[in-house]
Amino acid sequence: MRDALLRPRITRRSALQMAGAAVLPALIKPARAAEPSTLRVAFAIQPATLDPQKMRVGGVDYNYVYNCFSRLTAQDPKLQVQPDLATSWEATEDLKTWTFHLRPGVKFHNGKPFDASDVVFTFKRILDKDVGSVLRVNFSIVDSIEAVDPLTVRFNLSVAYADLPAAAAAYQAAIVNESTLDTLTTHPIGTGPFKFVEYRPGDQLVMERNPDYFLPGVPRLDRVIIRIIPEFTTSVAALESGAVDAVFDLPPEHIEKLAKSSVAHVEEVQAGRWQGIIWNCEMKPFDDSRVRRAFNKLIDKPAIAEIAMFGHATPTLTPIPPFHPYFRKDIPIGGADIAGAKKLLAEAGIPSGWDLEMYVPGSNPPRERLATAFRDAAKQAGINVQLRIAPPDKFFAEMEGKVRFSADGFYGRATPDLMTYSWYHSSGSWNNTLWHYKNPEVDKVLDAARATNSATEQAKLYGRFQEMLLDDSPGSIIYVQNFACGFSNKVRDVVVSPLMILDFSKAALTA
Amino acid sequence: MAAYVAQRLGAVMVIMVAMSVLVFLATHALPSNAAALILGQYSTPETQAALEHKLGFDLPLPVQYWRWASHMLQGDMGQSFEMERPVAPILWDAFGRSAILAVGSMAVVSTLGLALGVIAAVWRGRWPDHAASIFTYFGVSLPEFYWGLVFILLFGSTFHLLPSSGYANLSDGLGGFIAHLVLPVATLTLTLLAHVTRLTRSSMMEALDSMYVKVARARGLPERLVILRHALRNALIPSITVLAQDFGFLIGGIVAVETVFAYPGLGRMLVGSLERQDLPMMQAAILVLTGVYCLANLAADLLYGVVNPRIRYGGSVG
Amino acid sequence: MAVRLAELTAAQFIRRRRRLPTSLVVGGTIVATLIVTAALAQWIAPYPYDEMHVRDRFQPPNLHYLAGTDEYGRDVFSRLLIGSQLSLALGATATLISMAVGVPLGLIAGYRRGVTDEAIMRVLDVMLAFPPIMLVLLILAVTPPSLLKTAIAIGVLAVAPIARVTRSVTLDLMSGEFMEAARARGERLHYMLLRELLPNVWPVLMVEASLRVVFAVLLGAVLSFLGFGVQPPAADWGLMISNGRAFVDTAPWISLAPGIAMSITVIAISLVGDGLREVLDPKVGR
Amino acid sequence: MSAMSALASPSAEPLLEIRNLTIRYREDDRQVTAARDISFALRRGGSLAIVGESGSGKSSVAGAILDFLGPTAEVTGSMLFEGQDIAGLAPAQRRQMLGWRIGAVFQDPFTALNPALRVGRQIAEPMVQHLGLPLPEALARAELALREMGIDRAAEVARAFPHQLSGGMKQRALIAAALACEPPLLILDEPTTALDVTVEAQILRLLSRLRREKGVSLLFISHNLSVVRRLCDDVAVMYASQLVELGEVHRVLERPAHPYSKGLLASRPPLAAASRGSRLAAIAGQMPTTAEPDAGCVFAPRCPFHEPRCSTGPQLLTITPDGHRVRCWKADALGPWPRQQVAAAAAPVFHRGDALVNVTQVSKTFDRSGGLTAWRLSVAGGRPLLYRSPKRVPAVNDVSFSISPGEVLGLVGESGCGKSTLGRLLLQLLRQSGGSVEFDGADLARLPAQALSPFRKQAQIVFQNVGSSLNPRLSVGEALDRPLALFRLAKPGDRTKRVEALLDMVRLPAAYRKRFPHQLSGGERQRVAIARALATEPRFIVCDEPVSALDVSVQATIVNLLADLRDAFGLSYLFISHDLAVVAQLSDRIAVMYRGRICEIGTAAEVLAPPHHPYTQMLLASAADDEPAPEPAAGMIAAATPGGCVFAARCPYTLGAVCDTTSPPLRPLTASHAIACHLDILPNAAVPPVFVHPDPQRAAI
Repeated sequence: MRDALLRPRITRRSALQMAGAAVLPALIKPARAAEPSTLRVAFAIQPATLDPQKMRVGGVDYNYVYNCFSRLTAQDPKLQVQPDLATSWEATEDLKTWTFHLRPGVKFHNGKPFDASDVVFTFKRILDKDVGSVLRVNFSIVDSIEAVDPLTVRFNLSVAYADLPAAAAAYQAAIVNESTLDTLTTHPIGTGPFKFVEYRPGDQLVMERNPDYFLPGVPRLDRVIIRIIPEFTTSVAALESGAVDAVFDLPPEHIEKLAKSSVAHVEEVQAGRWQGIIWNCEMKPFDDSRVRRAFNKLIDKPAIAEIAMFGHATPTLTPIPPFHPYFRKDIPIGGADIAGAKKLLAEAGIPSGWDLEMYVPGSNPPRERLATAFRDAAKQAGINVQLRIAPPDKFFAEMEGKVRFSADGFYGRATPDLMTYSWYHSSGSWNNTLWHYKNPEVDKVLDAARATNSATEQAKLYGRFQEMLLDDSPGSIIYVQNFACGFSNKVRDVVVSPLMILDFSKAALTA
Repeated sequence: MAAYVAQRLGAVMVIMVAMSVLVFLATHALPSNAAALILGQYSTPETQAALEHKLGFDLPLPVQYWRWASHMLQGDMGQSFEMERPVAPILWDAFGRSAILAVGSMAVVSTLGLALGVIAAVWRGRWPDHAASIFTYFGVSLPEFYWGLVFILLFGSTFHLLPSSGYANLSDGLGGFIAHLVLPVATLTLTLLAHVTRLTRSSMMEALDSMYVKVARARGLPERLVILRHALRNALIPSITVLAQDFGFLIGGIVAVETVFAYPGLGRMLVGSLERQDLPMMQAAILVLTGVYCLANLAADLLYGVVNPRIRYGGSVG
Repeated sequence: MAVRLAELTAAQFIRRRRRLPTSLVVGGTIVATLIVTAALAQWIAPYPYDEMHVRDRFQPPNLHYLAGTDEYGRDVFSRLLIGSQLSLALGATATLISMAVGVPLGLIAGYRRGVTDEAIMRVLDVMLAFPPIMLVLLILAVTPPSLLKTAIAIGVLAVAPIARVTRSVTLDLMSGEFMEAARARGERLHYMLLRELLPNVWPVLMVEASLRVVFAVLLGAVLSFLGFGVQPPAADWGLMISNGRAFVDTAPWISLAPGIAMSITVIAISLVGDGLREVLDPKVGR
Repeated sequence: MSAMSALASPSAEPLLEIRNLTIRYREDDRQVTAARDISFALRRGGSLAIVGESGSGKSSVAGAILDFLGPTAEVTGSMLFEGQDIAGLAPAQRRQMLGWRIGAVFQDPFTALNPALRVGRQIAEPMVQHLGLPLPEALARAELALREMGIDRAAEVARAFPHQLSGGMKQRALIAAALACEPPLLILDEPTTALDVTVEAQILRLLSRLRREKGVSLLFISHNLSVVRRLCDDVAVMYASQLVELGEVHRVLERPAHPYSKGLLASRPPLAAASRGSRLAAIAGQMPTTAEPDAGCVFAPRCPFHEPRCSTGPQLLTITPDGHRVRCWKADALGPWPRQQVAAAAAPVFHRGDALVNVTQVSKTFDRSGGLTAWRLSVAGGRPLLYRSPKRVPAVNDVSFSISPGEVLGLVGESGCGKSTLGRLLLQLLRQSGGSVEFDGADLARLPAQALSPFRKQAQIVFQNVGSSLNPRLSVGEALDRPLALFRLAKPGDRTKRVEALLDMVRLPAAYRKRFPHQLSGGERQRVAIARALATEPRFIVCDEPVSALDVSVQATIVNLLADLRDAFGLSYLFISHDLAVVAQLSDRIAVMYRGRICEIGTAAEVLAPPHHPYTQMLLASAADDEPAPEPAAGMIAAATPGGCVFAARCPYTLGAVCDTTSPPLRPLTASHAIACHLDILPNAAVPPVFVHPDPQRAAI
């Protein structure tokens, strides 16, 4: 079942990858002596900050952290939790005490050895209000954290929590060293496969091979350069002309052209990143469930997915993506029911010709198309939607959670709990930012799901959850977007993860 | 001449002060809450207030201005809210790259524009004139970013002749350095050329129709000398002012062109900081760009004074 | 002063009576056509500008969709027509705003001279000291975008140049003896400005206005490109280009059509400006 | 003998011979003929003037010789220069002759020098080009050439840029450049028209000397017959693209044969006080721009001697027995040009006591660097950081006079002397810096601007510049209607009638109401401007150079019109002009102004007759200069010492210290005549003695 994570038609990775780890180091080494291999990858936006704990937006920031830092745990492309700096972990029966055993002999890029104190420091930093890490909420269940010995760390939780190892794989939980805090934003020091070399804002971020990386045989590349190219027309042209070797996160409108290219190709995976429409359930008229139901009826998810993403997306019910084993395939996603929506609106006393402002964070054509497509549907139901497109940062700082109606989208989270709890539990932080949805039944289901270690139990609970939200959902999760990247045909063995990470540690370039 | 220089310098100083006040007020009128922006989604009113105090946002505006302006004068542009890095090194880095682009474009625009203008004026009403005017008409008929896209498609994507994005360090080789500049410079040139060409054409025509050119012809000078020594020398004087004006348009063009060509310069930095409401970055970028424009105008004024003997040699003889 | 009227040679005599310049005729015809089509866009357009035909997405130009369809299956030609309203309205509104402020300022500065003149001109100097795009970006970054605000921002930008042109023409006219004759009659300020000066400033302002419209249309497009312009699904040409640029390889007509439309418009307005200039100053044209 | 020189003579080969020169301008489908079948010859060392009014085609002839007419001109006929037909040469060869074989000097010295090149360089240019001299040597020679032009500080002038020189100095430099390669022919196209009368006289003397010393031949283009007399042997008169008369200069000026020549000479006012009844002879109508000579004599429509026969066929240029050429079949039978005379009104007597306008010690100082720009940031230490640059220019300085009702006061002076400023002070278009202006007993300075309305109605102004005196956007009717509406002088229904009456007063047809200024000729515009001034029914009109921009024949009709109106309505004028003869024609009294001060004032007869103020004498001498006299050293933009006599720096009679330090007061000689001068014995001759070289210390160039 979990194999469905990767859509088979897309990937063109071969058996070479499997054999690679054993054979390739020997093959590559002489070549590298002759000419350092540099992989240049284009990102559309520049890293906002180099401080892992302070990162707020995914994309380039996460990728930089992924390649320069390590976390306690990591998630593989199948979303399975794997060892990183922690080699193993276990929890007490009540799931309230977790112990992580650390990898010995790991060194930071500046030569300092890594030990449990770094983990303690990092998590204390995450929990520090003044740092303002977005991860603080996820870890607010942590009562205390202690270094049992240099290679053992213990987390004491206030509640039972089964997903702590997955939560520790968050990029904001990248382990930093206290002594390098001063230069964290200018010259960060991590333990990852690549060392930070330099960052010229607006231009590029250069990383080089970490020869002391704790996994053998990696990385194979000498350098990775993250080039900032805001225009995809430009970056695609650069890929075709060989000026860059990869383009991160191609928008759907650029996939088709590159798919036909003779020098480059597209690798596309289904990802958990979702986009949808948000209404604030505490604001009129969305406090009326009839209006919420009417809006749900207006939305033709497959049609919008087609318009917004040209088919490079899958309609979904909740943030749990359709390729997830807990996704309820038996619940029909359905199309638009304009007549039904009209009837409900009339019942709720919404007049025809109602003007509604819809705020949309810009710089994201799919999201703008989503909003435009919705506007078209709403028009048929007699609602005049005016789009208000704002610069994303302005939107997130000033509008998100403050306006009654908006389009929005979030990166996929690693576990069903992380996907849902914050958004739908009445104490959830995103819930209280976005739509203020209060449903004691839902709270009960979510609390139960996070306190059990049994997969069947969780599947049942999350299935129930998806059913409950079908009609009365506070905002509509319309689809999950595929994650597609362009690669030069020279590039081998970049791991494209549905978590929107390009793992360059095993990557190589052929002549 | 000394009085002229002093007067121009004084004017520039006054304008810079006025501008810095305007920039300061305008950016402080931004409704966004800087502290909330820095602290992110999980900030509390207390942490915001504490940060506002730390940043001095709770002080009266004149005091804030004074702090900000005096820091600016010392070259301290503050910390980027977003990157938490000092603005100055990032800014000057980007500035240097933009300056290369700007100087390159101005050099091409001025030589090509003057040459085209002179050619059009000398052969007025004939095919070189028409060709020049059609060329320049097309150049200005579309905004920079459009030409940029066309160029990328033609030279970068279709023919793979030139790099369509980015910037190469001079230390990495002259070829790459120049190759990366060709398309952005060509784009900027195309859109700026018309102004210079047309003005040079009309001032050149005015010069060619002038009495002193008639008199120079009456001295039996060959037409080449009449054009180069007599007409051009005078026609160039107004072109200097136009080039300075164009520098302002160039700054606008650079913002768009840097975005299209992924050129890591000041213009892109400015747009980014505006989008992210990164106050210190924004203020510094605007102030520097405006200051550069002022200085360009000052330079043009001074150059104008140097080439124009009326200003250089003020009074009458005797 | 004993300077006589320059002897009017026969060649100049001929020149004075030349027919309308070709540029003015051609440009004027195109501009007039554009204005008429823009005004009648709602009736000419084959489809509503925001009507989606999802099944007909990315259709190249054909008989049903004269300029093809875009990524939503909307008719590019219809959007072009509606877009001409926005682009021309932006150009016209911005220019009107700058004229409404700049012309009176220039007239008063030129007429009053002295301290009034100085005060006005120094303020304008400060405005001119900003690189053109900076002012607009600043205004638009401060507040959410709208067409009117874009127009105001671009209009504000042109106040200083318009006021300067008006002033310099006014100063020229002030040396005209008909102005002194009017003062010798004791005419009031409003008569001097509106009846004696304005009709004479007007032709030069028309030339300047044509420049400003062009500038506004282009700057509007740049702002749309940078994301500070009008809001979708409005069909402003700049926004159409900006949105279409992602499909420039696969569906070039989406960005090409508004590009060509804008190019034609800008060239036509420039031609009108040049033609007017030629009429005013025969030297330039030849 | 000299008359023969103007013709193609088989014996002595002329330097320049023009045969059947015809010039046409074509553009699109239209065509205008600028010169038609022109033939004349200029002997070596001779000098020929081509005289005519604006648009007569005289400049086109010069342009054709210089190959300056451009692609729209079509030139036929032959131009033999030194025996070679230059019309057939390639453009480059013709260009090569310029500056080397043919020098040229043009009308406006203010624009003829390249502002970006040093003067010496521009003089040296032709020597480098044609004589192959290295630049330094050419520059050295340029300096010598400037010295030859009578410039003292030649080295300094050679290094100067044009804007640093006065008009006369520029023209000297241009002549030096034209003569640098010592060409045998010098073409002068109105070389003195843009200059002040005293400077004009100096330039003419210079040219006369150069001609004598260097033997250069002159082709002199001018509209001014009296200027021609001083320099030329022969004169050719052009009218409507035709040569109408050609002959020896004294013969043409003293006994003109063609009616047009007669009219042109007659319309020039004499330099003498005129009686109230006298009027100038005038040529009615205006020159046609597209006359076809095949239909008959081109002058016939304006000719008082016109008969039906004149219009039947083309007029031929016939030779009179004394070698004169005239294009008029009845030239032998013509009498003098008819002179208009008005019933001589008794010379009015004016009483100082009941003055209409009374000006007392009025002064006006312009702050040339007005406004905020006057504030300078000081870079030098010791001064306050901000200071105001002191650039105060006195334009009118302590002037007093009065004008009685019905009286005309003429005001004469050169450009920049403050006469126009004075006129505007009288009308309160400028406010005086000191002194008082009274009108009809009321002190205007004390009235606020709003209260001036009754005064504005009674005092009006007519301007010089016919190009800008009327608002180009208003029709004649609108322009004349406005004062009527403003002062409510006629009921709205009657205003059209009143406008037509005003047009009739200035002898324009009522239909002109609908015309716009660009549809009028210069003379017609000036009539409309006069009508506009008359519309308010004023008692006093300032006429600020009302005829200076007009051709001689038109000038006469306007002067006559002003005289008629004065007599008809009992108007008072302040008649401002640089032209003493025109002023004398119209004025009861004359005031002479120099540098903001009145140096002489008296009745017209008193001012024109000795004794004179030295400056008046200089003006008279320049205007009446018949014979080439030795020119004075160039002293053109002398700065007056503050506090001293304003004329001291140029005065040939300066007494030294007293003139430099003390400003002379106006000293009454008679009840009506006063002169501001320290001299006890004032110059007593109309023609000056040999001009004494002024004190070299002060002789500014």
